[in-house]
Amino acid sequence: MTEPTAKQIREEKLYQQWGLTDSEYELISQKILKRLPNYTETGLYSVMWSEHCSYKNSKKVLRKMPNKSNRVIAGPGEDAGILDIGDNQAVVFKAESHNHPSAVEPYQGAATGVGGIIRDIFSMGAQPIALLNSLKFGPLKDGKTKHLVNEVVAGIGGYGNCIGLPTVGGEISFEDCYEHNPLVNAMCVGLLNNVEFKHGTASGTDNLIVYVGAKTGRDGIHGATFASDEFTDTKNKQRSAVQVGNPFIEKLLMDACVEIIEKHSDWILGIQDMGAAGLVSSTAEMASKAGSGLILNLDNVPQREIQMTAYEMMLSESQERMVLCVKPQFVNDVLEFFKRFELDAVVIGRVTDDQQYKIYQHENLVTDIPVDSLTELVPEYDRLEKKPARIEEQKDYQFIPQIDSLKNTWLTMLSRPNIASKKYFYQTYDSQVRANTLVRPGSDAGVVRIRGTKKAIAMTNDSNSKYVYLNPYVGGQIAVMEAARNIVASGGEPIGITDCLNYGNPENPEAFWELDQSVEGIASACEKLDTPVISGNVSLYNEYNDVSIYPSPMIGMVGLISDIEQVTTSYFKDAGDLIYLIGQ
Amino acid sequence: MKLVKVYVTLKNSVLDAQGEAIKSAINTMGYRKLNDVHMGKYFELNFADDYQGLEEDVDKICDDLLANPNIETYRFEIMEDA
Amino acid sequence: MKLVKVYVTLKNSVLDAQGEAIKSAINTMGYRKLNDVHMGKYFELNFADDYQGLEEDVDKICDDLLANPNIETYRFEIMEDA
Amino acid sequence: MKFAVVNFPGSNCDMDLYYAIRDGINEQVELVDYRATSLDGFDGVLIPGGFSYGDYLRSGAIAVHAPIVKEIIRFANDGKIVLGICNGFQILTELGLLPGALVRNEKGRFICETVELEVVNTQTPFTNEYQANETIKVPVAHGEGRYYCDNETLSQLEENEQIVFRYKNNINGSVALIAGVTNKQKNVLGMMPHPERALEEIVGSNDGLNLFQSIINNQVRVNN
Ligand SMILES: Nc1ncnc2c1ncn2[C@@H]1O[C@H](COP(=O)(O)OP(=O)(O)O)[C@@H](O)[C@H]1O
Repeated sequence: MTEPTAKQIREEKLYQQWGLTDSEYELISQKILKRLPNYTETGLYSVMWSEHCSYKNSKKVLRKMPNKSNRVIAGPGEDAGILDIGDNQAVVFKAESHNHPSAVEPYQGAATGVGGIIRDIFSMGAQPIALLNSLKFGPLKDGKTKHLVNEVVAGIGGYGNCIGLPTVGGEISFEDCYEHNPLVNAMCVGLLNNVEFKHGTASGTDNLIVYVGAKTGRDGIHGATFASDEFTDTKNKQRSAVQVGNPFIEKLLMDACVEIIEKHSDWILGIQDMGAAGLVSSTAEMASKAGSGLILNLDNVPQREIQMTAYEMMLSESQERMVLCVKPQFVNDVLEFFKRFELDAVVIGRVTDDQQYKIYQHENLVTDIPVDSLTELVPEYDRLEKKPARIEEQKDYQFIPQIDSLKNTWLTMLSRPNIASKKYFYQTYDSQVRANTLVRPGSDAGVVRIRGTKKAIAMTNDSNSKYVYLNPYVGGQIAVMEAARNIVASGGEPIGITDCLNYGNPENPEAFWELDQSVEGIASACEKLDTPVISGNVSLYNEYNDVSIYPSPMIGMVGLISDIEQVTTSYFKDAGDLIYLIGQ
Repeated sequence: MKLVKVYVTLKNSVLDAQGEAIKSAINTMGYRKLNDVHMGKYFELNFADDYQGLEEDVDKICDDLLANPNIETYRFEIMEDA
Repeated sequence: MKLVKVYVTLKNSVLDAQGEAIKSAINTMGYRKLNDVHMGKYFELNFADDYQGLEEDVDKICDDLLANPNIETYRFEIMEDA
Repeated sequence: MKFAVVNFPGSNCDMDLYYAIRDGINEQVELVDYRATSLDGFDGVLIPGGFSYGDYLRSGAIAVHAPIVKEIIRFANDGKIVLGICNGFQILTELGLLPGALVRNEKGRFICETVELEVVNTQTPFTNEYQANETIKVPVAHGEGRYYCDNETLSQLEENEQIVFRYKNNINGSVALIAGVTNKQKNVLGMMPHPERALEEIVGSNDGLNLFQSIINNQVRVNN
C-alpha cells in the first residue's frame, strides 16, 4: 500500500476519517506547520487531538474539580495521582475506562483495560496493591449480553489473577441504555514507599529515550480516536483495532520498573507508560512537559511484524510497553537491568533542545513538527449546554411505590440483577493474593492492609447513573456520598477520589449540560468532604445510533484506616445482635 | 456419525503470547533450529449421521462460538462416517 | 522450512469440562444433533529446512513439553517444505 | 531451618510464602531465582503459587524446564522437604515428583473462596500439628485445580496414605475430593489451597500456620 500524499489528504479530506475537523486541519497546516502535514504527521495529530488524549471537550469542565488538600503530592496531569498517608508513604491511584475496546472485543478489551491502569500506577514508581472495577451492561436477557458479561468478567479476572494483584471491590449493574455501549472502568491502587516519585518527563539535552517491554505490532491502531468516536451499526464492522494483553510480560515489567525506580532512581529522569496512542503520546507528552525536543529512530523499535510504516508504529497500541528517559552514563546499566528480567530494552531516541518532534525511519525524516503542537496547542472547545426537557417536566413528580405484599416485593427486589449478590462474578477474581486483603468483595469497601504498619487502605467504586440521569447535579453528589459512606462504614477516612466520566456526545448540548452539571455536583461534594480529585478519565461519545447512555460518572474513592483494629464489615455477625437504623 | 475437525488459530497480526513462551521453552530444552511456534485450538465435533446442511451449520458454530473473529481464524474438515 | 502440526487431546478417561461446556452451548444455540465435543490443542512449529532427526526430536518435544502424558495424547504430521 | 522460595517468572505468591516463613514461624528464608543451579544450604524448598510463564500451554508445564528444577528433583530425592502450593503443586505434578495432574475446574471458571478442608493424614512432616480429621479453613484461588489421576494411582495414593487434604465440598471436581497429596516418602507435598494466606485471624483464618509449624516440629524430631 502506498500512503496518500499530503496533497491528497487535503483535497480528499482524508483527515476527516481520522476524526480531525476542517478547522483543526486548517489550524495545523496554516498556523502551526505553515505547510501540509504528511500522512504520518496527520496521523499523529489526529490521535493526539482526539478527546481521549487531549480532553479538548472536557478540559474546561474538569477544571471545576478540586484537586488540592494537604495530602496531595501529585494531582491530575501525571499517569496517576498521589496522596500522602504519613510515615513517608503515599497512595497512588487512578481509574480508566475501556468502554469501546470492550464493546468490540470483550475479553481482551477488559483485560487490556486492567493492564493499562496497572501500568499507570507502577510508572509512578508505586507498587500496585489492589484492583477494582465498575461494569455496566444492558439487561441480562439475551445470550449476547450474557456472553459480553462473561467475557468482560473473565478478561478482568484473567489479567488481574495472572499478574497477581487482588481485585477487592467493584460494582456491576444492568440498564437498557448500556446494551450497545457497555461501560468497563478499572481502577488500580498502589503504594509508594518513598514520596519522591518520578515524573513522566524527558528532559536534559542528549539524555536517551529507552523503550522497554513487549514488541510493537499493528494492534489497536487508532484506538484512541476510536475511543472518542460514537458507535453506529455500520462502524461495528470496524474490527481491526483490537489489542491483546499479555499479563505475564506485564508482571515482569511491573516488577522491573518498581525495582529500578526504588533502587536506581539516579539512573532515570522520567518514565511513562505507552497507553492510548502508544509511542507518540508517551514520548510527546514527556518532551512537552520538560519543554524539550526529541529525535526518535523507529528502526530501533522492537517489532513483532514486518514492514510496518512509521504511521503504524507511532500509533500502535500494542500493550505492555514503557518509555524511560535515561542519563547516557547509565544507559548500559539500565539495558542490563531489564535484560535480567528477560525484557526487550533498547535506545530509540534522545532529547534535544529545539522543541521539535523528529522521527526517522530508514534514514528518512518522516516527521518534523513542534512538540507542543501535539499536546499544548490543541483547541479547547466550549460546548453549548441545554437543560434536557425531561428534567423540566419531571419537577414535581413523586414516585410512590405500591406494595401489596411486603414479602413478595422483598423477594422480587432481591432477585433483580441490580440488587442480587454479584458473588457469581467476583468469586472469579483472586481477591487475596499478596495476603494483605482484610475485606474482600461482598462488603462496603475493599480493605488492604499495609504490611509492617497498623494502617490499611479502604477503596470503593460507586456510581448510580439513574440518579444522575434524573438530576445530574444531585446525582453527582450522591455518587461521591455513596462512595464516602462505603469508606466510612469500613472504618476509613475518605482522603481522595479518582473518576471515570462516561457520557454521551459532548457536541450534543443536552449531553454536555449533563456532564457539566454532574461534575459540579461531584466537585461540591468533594469540597465538603475534603476529598480532592487527584486523577481520572473521560469517556465521551458513548452513543449507539444516536441514543446516548445515561450520564455515568464513576467515583473511585480511597480512604485511610489508621489502625487495622478499626476495620469493619457490613455482615451481620451473631444471632442475638441488635440491629439499628440510623440517619433519616 | 459425522466427525468434524475444527482448527482455530490466531490471526497473523495478533500477538501469540503462548506460542512465544513455548518457543523459548523449546529453545531452552536445547532444540535451536526452530523458527517459530503458533498455538491454536483443536476441536472434534460428532454429529448425527443424518445431519442436513452440516457444512453451513458448522460454519456458523465456528463463527459464533468456537472462534473469536476479532482475533482468530478457523478452518474445518468434515470426515464422512468416522 | 519444515512445518510440523501437532494435535494434543485429552485422554478419554479425563473429563473434558471445556468440551462439555461447548457442547451445551452449541445445543443452546439450537443445533441439537450433536453427540459430543472434544477440545484439544493445535500447534504449528516451523523448523529449519536442514533439520536432521526431526521426527525423533518432535516426539520428544511433545512428550516433554507439549503434552502431559498423564492426561493427554498427541499426534503430529511433518509437512515437508511448507 | 532455612527455606528457599523458588521464584519463577510469573510466580506471584512468592512474597506471601516468604512472609509466612519470616513472620509466621520466624525462620530463615531466601528467594531463589529460577536460573540458580544450587540449593545448598537450604533445609526446605517452597514453590509458590502464581502463573509461572503465564500458565501458557498448561499451568506448570514450562516451569519444569527452568535450570533450578534439576536441583529441586535432587533435593526431593534426598528426602528433604519440598512444598508446592497452587502453581507449585501444578509444577510438582508436571515434574512427576507427585502423581496425577491438575486440570481445569469442572465448571470451567476461576474460583476464589475460603474453603473447608479435612486433614486426612496427620502423620506427615506437614501436618503433625493438626488433629486427626480436623477441619480447617484455607483459601483457594485457581482456575486449573481439579485433581485428576487414574483409578490405579488413586488406590495407590490411598494405600500409601498419600492423600493429606480433602475438600469438604468438591468445589472444582477433583477426584476423591483431593486437595493435597504427598509422594510415597511423604517429604514432598503439593496442595491447591493457600495455607500462606491463612496465617492471621485478621485476614480471615490462621489455620495455615500449623502447616508451617509442622515442618519445624518434624525437623526437631528428625534431629533428635
Ligand atoms: N465487578 C465487581 N468486582 C469486584 N467486586 C464487585 C463487583 N461487583 C460487585 N462487587 C462487590 O459486591 C459487593 C456489592 O456490590 P454493590 O451491589 O455495588 O454494593 P453497594 O450497593 O453496597 O455498593 C461489594 O462488596 C462489591 O465490592
